[in-house]
This record gives sequence, structure tokens and C-alpha cells, in this order.
Amino acid sequence: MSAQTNKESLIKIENMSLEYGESINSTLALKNINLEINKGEFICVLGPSGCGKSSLLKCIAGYVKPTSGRVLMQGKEVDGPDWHRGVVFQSPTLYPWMTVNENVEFGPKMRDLPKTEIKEIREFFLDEVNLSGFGENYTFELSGGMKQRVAIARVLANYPQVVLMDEPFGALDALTRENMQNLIRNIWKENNTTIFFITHDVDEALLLANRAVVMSKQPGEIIKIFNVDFTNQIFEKGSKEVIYNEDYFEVKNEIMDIIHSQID
Amino acid sequence: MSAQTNKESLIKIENMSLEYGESINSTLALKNINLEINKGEFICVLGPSGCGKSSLLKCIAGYVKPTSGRVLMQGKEVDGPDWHRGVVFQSPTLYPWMTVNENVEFGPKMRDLPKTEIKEIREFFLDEVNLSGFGENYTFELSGGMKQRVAIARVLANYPQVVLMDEPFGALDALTRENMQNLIRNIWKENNTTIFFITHDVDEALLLANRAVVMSKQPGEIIKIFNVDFTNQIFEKGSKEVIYNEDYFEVKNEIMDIIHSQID
Amino acid sequence: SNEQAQNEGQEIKNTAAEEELPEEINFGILRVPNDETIALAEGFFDKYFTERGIKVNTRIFDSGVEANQALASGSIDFATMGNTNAITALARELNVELVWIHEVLGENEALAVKNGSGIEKVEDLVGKRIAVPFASTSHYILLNVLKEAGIEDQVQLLDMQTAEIVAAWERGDIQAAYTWQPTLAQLLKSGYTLTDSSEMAEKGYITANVEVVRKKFSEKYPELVADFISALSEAGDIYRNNPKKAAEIAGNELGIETEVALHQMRGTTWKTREELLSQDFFGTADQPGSFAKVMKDTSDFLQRQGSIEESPSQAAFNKYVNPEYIKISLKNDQNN
Amino acid sequence: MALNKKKNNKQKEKPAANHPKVNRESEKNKKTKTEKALTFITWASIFLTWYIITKLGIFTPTLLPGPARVWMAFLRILENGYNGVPLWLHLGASFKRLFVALFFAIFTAVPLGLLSGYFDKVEAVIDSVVEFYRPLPPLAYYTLLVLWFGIDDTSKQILLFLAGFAPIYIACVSAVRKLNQDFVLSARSLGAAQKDVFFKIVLPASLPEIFTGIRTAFGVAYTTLVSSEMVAATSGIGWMVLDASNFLKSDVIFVGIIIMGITGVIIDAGLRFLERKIIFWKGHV
Amino acid sequence: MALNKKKNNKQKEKPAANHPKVNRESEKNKKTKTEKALTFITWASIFLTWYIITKLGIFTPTLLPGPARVWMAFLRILENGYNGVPLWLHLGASFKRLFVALFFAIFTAVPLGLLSGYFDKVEAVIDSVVEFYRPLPPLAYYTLLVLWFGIDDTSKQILLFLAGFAPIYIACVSAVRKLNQDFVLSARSLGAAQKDVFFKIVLPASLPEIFTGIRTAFGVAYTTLVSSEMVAATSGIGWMVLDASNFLKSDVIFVGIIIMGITGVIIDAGLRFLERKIIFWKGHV
Ligand SMILES: Nc1ncnc2c1ncn2[C@@H]1O[C@H](COP(=O)(O)OP(=O)(O)OP(=O)(O)O)[C@@H](O)[C@H]1O
Ligand SMILES: Nc1ncnc2c1ncn2[C@@H]1O[C@H](COP(=O)(O)OP(=O)(O)OP(=O)(O)O)[C@@H](O)[C@H]1O
Ligand SMILES: [Mg+2]
Ligand SMILES: [Mg+2]
Repeated sequence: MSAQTNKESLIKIENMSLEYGESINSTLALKNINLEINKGEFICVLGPSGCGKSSLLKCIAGYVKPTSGRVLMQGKEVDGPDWHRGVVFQSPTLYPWMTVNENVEFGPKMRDLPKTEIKEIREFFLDEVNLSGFGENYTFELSGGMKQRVAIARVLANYPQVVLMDEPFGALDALTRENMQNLIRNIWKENNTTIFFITHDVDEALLLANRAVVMSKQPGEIIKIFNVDFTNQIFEKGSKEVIYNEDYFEVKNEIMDIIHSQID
Repeated sequence: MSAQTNKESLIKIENMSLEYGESINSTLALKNINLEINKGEFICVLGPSGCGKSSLLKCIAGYVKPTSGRVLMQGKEVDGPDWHRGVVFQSPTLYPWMTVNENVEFGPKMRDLPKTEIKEIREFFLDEVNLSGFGENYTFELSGGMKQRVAIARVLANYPQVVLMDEPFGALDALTRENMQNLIRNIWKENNTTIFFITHDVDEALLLANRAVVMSKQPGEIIKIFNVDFTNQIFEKGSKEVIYNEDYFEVKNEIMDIIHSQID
Repeated sequence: SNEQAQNEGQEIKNTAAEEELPEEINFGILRVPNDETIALAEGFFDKYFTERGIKVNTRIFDSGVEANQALASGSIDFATMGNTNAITALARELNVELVWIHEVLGENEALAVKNGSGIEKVEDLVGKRIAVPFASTSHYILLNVLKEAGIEDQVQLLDMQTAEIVAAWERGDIQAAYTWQPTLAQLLKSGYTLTDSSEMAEKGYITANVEVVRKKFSEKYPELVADFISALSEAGDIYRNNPKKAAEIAGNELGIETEVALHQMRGTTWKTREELLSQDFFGTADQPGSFAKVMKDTSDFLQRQGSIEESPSQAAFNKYVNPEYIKISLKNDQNN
Repeated sequence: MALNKKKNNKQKEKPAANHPKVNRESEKNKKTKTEKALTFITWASIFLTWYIITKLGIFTPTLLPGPARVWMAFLRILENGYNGVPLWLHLGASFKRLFVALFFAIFTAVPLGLLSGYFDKVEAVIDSVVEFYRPLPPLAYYTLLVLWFGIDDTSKQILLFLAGFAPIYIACVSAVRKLNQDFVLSARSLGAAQKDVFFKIVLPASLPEIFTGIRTAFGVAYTTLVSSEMVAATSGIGWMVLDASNFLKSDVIFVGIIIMGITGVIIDAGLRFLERKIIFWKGHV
Repeated sequence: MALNKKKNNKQKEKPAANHPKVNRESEKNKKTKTEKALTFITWASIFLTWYIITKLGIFTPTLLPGPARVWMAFLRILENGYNGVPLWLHLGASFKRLFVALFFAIFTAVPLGLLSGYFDKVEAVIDSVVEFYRPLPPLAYYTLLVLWFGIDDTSKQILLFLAGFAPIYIACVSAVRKLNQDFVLSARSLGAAQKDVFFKIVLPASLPEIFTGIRTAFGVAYTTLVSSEMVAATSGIGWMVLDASNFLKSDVIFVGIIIMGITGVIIDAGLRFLERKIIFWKGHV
């Protein structure tokens, strides 16, 4: 496992708690979360269903304001959504009344970039997700995996400081999912993106993350953070099988045990 | 891999093809399928998305009539749905206007069994899927995994000759899915049920099946059938890790290669 | 002196009116063979209005009910209606006045009963259903017929329009109805009359079709109101001199046979300007004629029925039934 | 829900992607105090404007009767009835017509609609007829109904029946079409015969849409009520308004409209209540 | 789709669990020959029964005019018009009223509805007012409209406007409520300002429901057309029927009803066509 030291801090979550609803019907979703996300990291979050993973992401994205504590981005408190923090949802929220091109151009257009630049960005990222030929298609003409690739390209086109992903491959079948994992790993490496990635699949987390955060059941707390390196190994060696070694199963079993003990 | 010889044949599919639609817009979904399902087998079907797995199941269930060829059950041609062939769908089709009890009792009631017997059967199978206390609940009060367990109990309550399952755990999260796999394996073993099980997850197939059928992309043909034994090993040794051995990865990689070559 | 002052005032108004004539006049009319229909058909209004650059618009109404709504909303200036509706107009403070009586209703409104119904006299109607268009003159007369017979609480009245009365009659749903021509004629093909409005008029229950004008209009353009009356009077003269010709004109205008039109016209009484100025009708401003009394009686009756909440005073009716315009019209004709 | 809420209570309004339905419903029931106040203020200012305008005497009472006048008219009608008939008898006459019509509409449209959805051949026979008459204005054919069925309640009820039939029929057809086919297939694989499938699966699964259809039907029939009381009625809340129109009794028209508005809202609330009780599983199919 | 089809062509009707939407639509468009024949037979027998009944002379032509008589009346009206006004002018007068009213209804109800869905406070102000007047029978308040706005086209158009406003408004509110919140959130995370979210996301995402609302509004306004032409009209297809009713010209009533039925169906088809063209992505949200 590689040491991650002296990285530049991007996002800092301090003593954050989140409660839904009022007094009687309230749910404590998150309790006392402390987490730092550094530039260039690939963080995966694991935890039993309903533990508050999505809630955590929403706090970072600025969709929900924490009940106590705070989320800082480069020292400034997060206050509502912002194009510096791109979000990829579980089911892609592509706009069906726009073509693939228009979807990808949406962010840059909103920021009033010059036309030529918008076109360049769009072409670059459509190429990045291997969809160059599909610009004029409408999104409903694409398969699930292609849709999720457009959603990723759309977020990347804004050059966000961090990409937040909430189980982005959860709805894809096993084979498409594997392709997408390779794609996102490559994009992460090549563009030196910072990624915060939620999954309920331990394998997926281990194959992608360089830090894996495991959360407790509701109210969600961070139980343990694993620094792992399998993703770099895969990237270097170009194949997945190599990493199915003892190290891998050791970490995996530990995570599984933690989660199982949570479900009981 | 265990030898499977001289088993009693239950279902026989002979030269079956299936075409959807008419002339111009027709899709050849299945081509020249030949398959025999024996009593007590756990058959898993794997294949790329859209290859015709569900279509095959529908032919066996009697929901769709093959365009050519035929499906025989104990020598008699299948002609419409029948309680001897129970079906579990991907998303559980529990009737929300009925309680869990009423859902499970539905099959026996339709067959006009005496009341006391219906009650016994219902109690037995609710116990089998660990839901004894939930009989009076409505199905929308249950979690996804619990729903799927009720659906399984409901099908088993009819004592069908074969249970057909179409990606029954596809919509569940990874952890619940594992529990359900263990449950269905136990039920299969204990009741000596015959199960025909569709999945797109190679691991799931290998962890459950004693025969794994791999299909080609559309039009779906059977490419190869693997006789495997991991499920019995897990059952005997009571743990899953033991089977992650070379044998396992060899079969898994072969299957993966076949499927990947199909997707290209 | 009083009269003189009024005349002077009239002249001042006159010149003012000459200067600024209205762009258009809106008439609400009924499709019945009366003086207004003849005047329209013969173009009698042309010389008074059209040739002076005033556009004449006519709106056809099925009943005085609609005409009242149109008056209230300011959509029309003149309206023809039954005197019961004219009472509603006053009671509802529509700010109009009654300037003309087109015809006094007589045999053209009657209580018809079906052949074979076994009804011989009004008293036999006990327990029966009688159809009548509510709020109409027929409604008023029918109520009085029943009252005179002392059976007003022992019959069931049905609120129906004329077409529906015919349909219900033919189907046998009803055996008695109080209605007017031409519907009445259709009923009488298989029925006979028990009593009619002329019989009731003899007993003092007078009904008539009248003309009301918005006061905003009549006060500003009294000459135009008088001109309107002159045109009607001219049309009435045709009927009085040659009923056949009048019926032919009205029949053509309404698309009905001359015979039918004549029959309908004969069921009513048309009065000349002079007759209308007599004590029997308008009277004078100082000595109101008996029509104001009839209106008051009718109004009181309608109030007792609950159709209107308050019956205007006799003084209000005296003012409402205004003879001035007929007078001006007569004077204008004498001057010419 | 509003998207412009102040930042500091955002979590209450933003639905989790996973639980949108539940959230929205619970939020919907929980109108904030501000919103209740706003609704109150709206109606209060409507009444105030009304009061002031009439007080200023810009319009005659015939054009616009003041609140006091309308209230007096209401009390008068409550006490003496209208046209000698007590108010509750007027309401009773109207609702009898309405409910008889809807009763027959439900008991013909539900089976026909479900059968039409179930069997294409039944649909081929019925559907185009319904589609043809449905958009027709009731007043256009009311005269024919009067000619054929007389002036009594029959023709009125048939008019209301026709108004109510189409929405229920259409809702039933669409319910069966939208039916999750797996419900039917699973039932048959559990040994259910055609009859059982129809009564135990298709019918209950269609109930939510049937109920929506009934609510729409009630609304449409209610809207047709006044038309139906145009001919040969001497009772009924619709006739009362029409008769008041004859004599330009604007205050009575207002009373009638307010009574109809309130009873309409009450009946719809009643139907919603019934729906929640009977179709407790709604939203879980 | 039918569940009782013969076994040997089952695969055509049984939708795959995975593709129910696609299947059903394509099936719906492809009516089988039998079904078309059945629809034809239905109408043919309606006409035949009509013909035979009138031929037998059981009813007077006033009660039930024969097909020939109705056809003659149609030709007469086509040639000479009705009441001296050509048929196309009657239709034109009615449709002018209808379209002016719907135009204003769309351009007020859509913004108000979307805003109501978007901002709870706007809804608190408007919603209860709409909910109150919506179930009211138009004839109940038509007299007031005539008193206030006169007997000309204004009051007719306002009546039709009110009829059309509510369905569009309600559809818009519900569209925004049903809106996938992730659309809004993702847009904001892509840098869209409130205004952009409203115009680029909320509005287009609501279009399918808005269109359904417009179709409903058209239907409701069409149903109200005859009522609106009750007062002081001398043209319009609705007035034609009412006038024919006054003189019990049953043949003209039939002509009017058939014309209204057919134009109603045609306009709805036109709206559906527009919908398919404009909202090509419908069903993919
Ligand atoms: N808008 C909301 N209002 C009230 N409670 C909520 C809301 N959103 C989430 N919750 C509750 O907060 C807890 C955490 O939910 P969250 O969606 O963050 O979990 P999760 O880890 O993402 O679950 P999953 O794995 O199922 O996606 C759950 O108990 C959930 O019911
Ligand atoms: N009712 C139908 N009508 C027409 N084509 C159909 C129908 N059902 C399935 N198909 C087509 O038949 C082929 C096989 O579909 P099927 O659903 O059997 O595949 P599958 O292997 O189950 O796919 P998945 O893994 O996505 O569930 C696909 O091309 C599909 O589009
Ligand atoms: Mg989540
Ligand atoms: Mg499938």
C-alpha cells in the first residue's frame, strides 16, 4: 500500500452531522464525520445500505446543508451546488431533449465559454469516453453504459476540482460495469482528476480506490479508512487478474467482516 | 467437477427457435436451442445482455410459444403457464393488496387445497425463508431482499417440479445478494428442488450452479455448458472463500473470455 | 309653464344631441311579428339612424331574461321584452325606462290542454303538471289563473322553454302548458285552450311586450328614442291599414307563412301613440295612466311569489313608465 | 417542492434520490405555516376587495352583490328555502341525480373498461363509440335525450351518466394496459385460471386508476349538473342558480356558486379519503 | 393487450418484461385486421339499426330523423348555410372563440402553473382559488360573466378560458412536482443559475405533461362550447345546435353533433401529432 503524504488538501469535512426531518420523525443520517479529500485522490466509500453514503455525497455537493459541522472546499465553506464539484448520479440524468453534444456542452455553455472552446472541450471528452461518433444522437438512443459515459463526459467538460459519483455503475450489468471501471480509472490517471466514489461493491472499491472509506450502519460514521494500491497495480500491469492475491483477499475480508458485523 | 449421469430428465428443449415480431421487423431471439434439465439440477444461464436468456425462460415457463422446435416437460409439450413450473421474476411481483401470508397462500388456494394444509404449507415456507414473523405485514413494508424471499416462498408453496428464476437477485445490493445466494442454495439442497437460474454475474453462476450454460449474443445459441461443483463444495465446507482456487479462476476466465468475445 | 320649461330643456338637449350622435345603436329584439319586426324589414329606421351615420345593430334574444342580462352589462341600448321582465329590470335597478308598448298580449298566449286528458275546466288541473317558461308573461298569467281557481298549491309547475314544451307534449309527459304562439299552435293541433291572456286581461291581469331603454341613452338622445317610436308607429300603421300586408312583411322577415303571422298578430292588440298616451296606458307625467298601476300590481304579485325581493313603489313605476318620448314623437310628426 | 428555500433548512426539502416518493408525500401533507398563512391571506384579500368594491358602490348590487347581501340571501334560503323548496331538498334532488348516474356509470364502465383493456375485440367494438361521444358538449345532445327519455329525472340522469361513463371507462382501459404483465404471468404460473386472474389480479391492480377515473367522472358529472337541470326542473341546486339568473338575482347566484364550490370540494375530499382507505397500497405497485 | 389470444401467436402479444413500453406502443399502432373489421362492423350496425328503425317509422322524424334526412339537412346547410350564415363561418366563429380562449389559457396557465410547482408560496396563493372554481359548472357562473363582460365574444371567450385554464395549470404544477429532482441538482452542479434551471430544465422537462394538460383543456373547453353560445350568439356551431333545438329540428341537431364529434376527433389527432413532433423524447424521461 502506498503512502499518501503531503498531498494538497481539497475538501475538508469537519465534525459533520446530518439529521433529516424534524424533532419526532427525525433520522440521524450522519454522525461526526471527519474526512479530508486531497487533490488527485480516488476515494471510494463503502457501507451497508441506508448508512448515509448518499447523504455524505449530498453534503459535499452542496445539495444538503449539514445540521452541525461543516464542509470546506479549499478553505471556503460549501454553500450550495457549484460547477467546481461535478456530480455523477446512479441513473444518468442526461437531458433527453438535448443531443449528446448538447448535453456535454451544457456546463461550458452555462459558464459562457467561447463557442470554439466549447466545441473543443466537447470533442475532447466525447473522445475520452469513446463516443466520438454519437454526438448527434439523442440520449435515449444509447445503451445504459453509453449513457453513463456521456454523463461522465458532461461532468468532466467543466474541469471540476472534484468529481462526486454515487454508485455510478450500480445499474449496469456485470460486463459493462467492468469496462466502465477501466474507463474511469484511465480518465482518473490521465487527467489527474480527484474522484469521490460511492459503491456497495467491495471489489469495485478495491479495484478503483487509493483510499477506501468504510462506514457504519445508520447513523453513518466512518469506521475505518484503508489505503490501497490495487488500482495503480492494475494500471501498471494492464490486467485485473494479477491483483487477486493474498493482500487483496485480506483487505477484502476485513472490509466484508466490518460490514457484516454492521448488518448482523 | 462432478459427473452428472443417469439423472431423471424433467424438461427437454428440442431444436427450439424463437422469433419476435413479423417479417420485416422480426428479431431472431433464440436459435436452435437443445437443452435437457434433469431433476434436482441447479442450472445457471449466462450470456451477454439481450442474448435471449429471458426469452428462453419464457419459453420454458409457457409464456411464449417457440417459433419452431418444442419444449417438453416429462414428455408432454409445454402449452401455457402451469403451476408445475414456478417462476421468480427479477423484480418481485408480489401483490401489494395482499399480506405476506396471502401472497404465499395464493398458489395453494388457486389449487383449492384444504385450509389447514394451506396454512401448514405457508408456515413451513415462510420459516424456510426466515420470515416467520412477517406474515401479517403488507409486502410494501418489506425491504427488497425480504420481498424476493417472499416471492421464493410463494413459488415453493406450490411444490413445483422446477423453479425458473430470471436474475432474481439482480436488483439487490451486493451484501443482501450474498445472503440470498446462500438461502437459495440451502433451499435447493434441502428440498431437492430443480432450479433454472438466469444471471449475468459469472461469480453468482459459479457459486450456485452444478451446470452453467453460456449463451452467444443474439440470436442466442448455447455455446458451451460447464459442469461445476463449487456450490456443493461451499455447502459442504460452509464457507465461500475456500473455493477461490485455481479451478475456480480457470472456469471463470474461460467463461469471461467466451462472453467478452461475444461482446467484442 | 312647466311644459314650456321642459320644451326649452328639450331644445337645448336637441342641439347637443345633433352635434354628437352616437356611432351605433344596439337593439335587442324578439323574433315575433310585431311593429319592430316590420319596421326593421321595411327599413323605417334608415332615415332616422342609418342615413345620419348611426349604425343599427340588432341582437336577437330568446326571452327578456337574456335581454335583461345584456342591458345590465351595457351591451344594448333598447330591448323588447315582456312586462314581467321589465319589472325585473326595474326591481334590479338596471337604470332603464319603459318607453313603448309593442302589443298587449291576448289570445296568442293561452293555457292549452291535451285532447283526451279529460280536463274541462281549470279546477280539473289539480294534481297535474303544467309546463311554462318561468319568468315570462305566461308564467305570471298562469299563476293568476291558478290562483283565481284556488288551486295554486295543488299543481306542479315545470320550468321549460317552448321547444321543450312541444317535445314533452308530444311525448305525453305533460298534458297542460301555458305558452305563446307559434308554440301554442303546435300544441293546439292535439289540444284545446282552457283560457287565454285576453280573458285574463278582462279580469285586470294585463300583460304586454314592451320596449325599455337604458336611461343613459334616453337622457342623452331623447330625440333618437322619439324617432324610434315614430318608426314603430309607422310600422303599426301598416298593420292597422292592411293587416295582410303587414303579416306578409313580418312573415317574410321571420321565415313563416303569412297566415301564421297574421294569426299571431291577431292574437294581440296594437295601440297607436295617441291611445298609449291615454289614461288607459301611459297617461301623462302628472297623471300617470293605469299601465303603471298594472305594473305595480304585477310587481307585488311577483314579490309575493319570491321572484323579486322588493316590489318598487307606485311612484317608481309612475316614473318608469315614461310617456315623454311618445309625446315628442307625436309633436315631431305634427311639425313635419 | 420549492427549490428556492433558504439554505439553512435545505435538508428538509431536498428529496433524497432514493426516497423521492415518500418524501414528497410527507412534505405535501405538511404545509408550512407560511403557506397556510398565504392561502388565508389570499382568500381574506379576495373577500376584502369584494367588500370594498361593493362598499364603494361602483357597481349596482345586480352586477356585484356585496358579501353582506350574499350572506343575507344565504340565510334567507336556509330559512325559507328557494321557490318554496328547502335548501336541503334542492341539494338532495341534485345529489340524487348525480349519485344515481354515477352508480350506473361505475357499474357499467368498470366491467366494460376492464374487458376492453383485457380483450382487444371488446375494445374494437366499444372504444370508437366512446371516443366519438366523449368530446361532445352535453348540451348539444341533451335535447335528443329529452325527446327520447322525457322531461323527468331519467333524461337528467342519463345525461350525467354519459358524462361520467367515459372517464371511468377510459381509466379502466388504461389501467389494464398499464398493468404489470408479470402480475398476470406470475398468477398463471401459480395456477390461477382466467377467472381468478381477472378477479384476483386485474381488478385489484386496476383499482387505483379506477378510483382516479371515478374522481374525474364525478368532476365531469358535477360540471354537467346545471345543464341537466335546465329542462323541466323545479328543484336542484343547479336549477336554483338558473332560476336566479332569470330574475337577475345575483346574490342567489353567488350563494349557489359558493354552495356548489364547497360541496364539490367536500365530495372530492370524501372520495380521496375513501381512496386512501381502500387502496392503501397505492404507490406501491 | 389481450390475454386470451390463441396460443400459436402468443409471442406477438406477450410483452417481454424488459421491453414492455416499446412493445406496447408498437402493438397499439398495429391494430389487427380483425379489430379494424370489428370497429367497422360496430359502426355499420349502428347505422343500419338507425336506418331500419326510421324506415319502420316507429318514431316521428322529430324524435329520430333517418340517415337520409340528416344527410339532406347536411347538404342543405353545406349549400345554404344555417340562418343565412355559411357552415364554415359557423365553424370559424366557434373555433375563433375556442382558440383565442385556449391561447390565453396556455399563456397564463403555463407560467403560473410552473411557478406554483416551483415556489410553494406562489402555489399557496393560486392553488386554492383554482381548486375552488374548477369543479363549478360553467353555466352556474356564465350569467355573472355576461353581466360583467357583456354579451359579445368577450364573455364567451372568458368562459372557455376559465374552462381551459384549470387543466393546464394543474398539469404544470404536477409536472414540476414529478420532475426528477436530479435533473435540477445536476444542472446546478454544472453551473446553471436559477433562471437557466427554469428555462433549460424545468420547462422542457415539463413539456410532456403540459401537452397532456393542453389536450385536456381543449377537451373541456370544447365541451363548454355550446354553453358559451347559449347567450346572444347568432353564429357558431354550438348556437346552430341550440337554435335547432329551439325549433326541434332534430335533423340539424344530428348534423351539428356529427360535425362536432368529427372535428373534436380531428383536433385531438392534430394535437397528438404536434405532441409527437415537439416532444419526441416523451417516455424517455
Ligand atoms: N430526504 C430524506 N429525508 C428523510 N430521511 C432521509 C432522506 N434521505 C435519506 N434519508 C434517510 O437517511 C439515511 C441515509 O440515507 P442515504 O440515502 O444517505 O443512505 P445510502 O447509504 O446512500 O443508502 P443506499 O446504499 O441504499 O443508497 C436512511 O435512513 C434514509 O432513510
Ligand atoms: N416481446 C418482444 N418483442 C420483440 N423483441 C423482443 C421481445 N422480447 C425480447 N425481444 C428481443 O429479443 C432479444 C432477446 O431478449 P431477452 O430479453 O430474452 O434477452 P436477455 O438475455 O434476457 O437480456 P437481459 O440480459 O438484458 O435481460 C433482444 O434483442 C430483445 O430486444
Ligand atoms: Mg445511496
Ligand atoms: Mg432478461
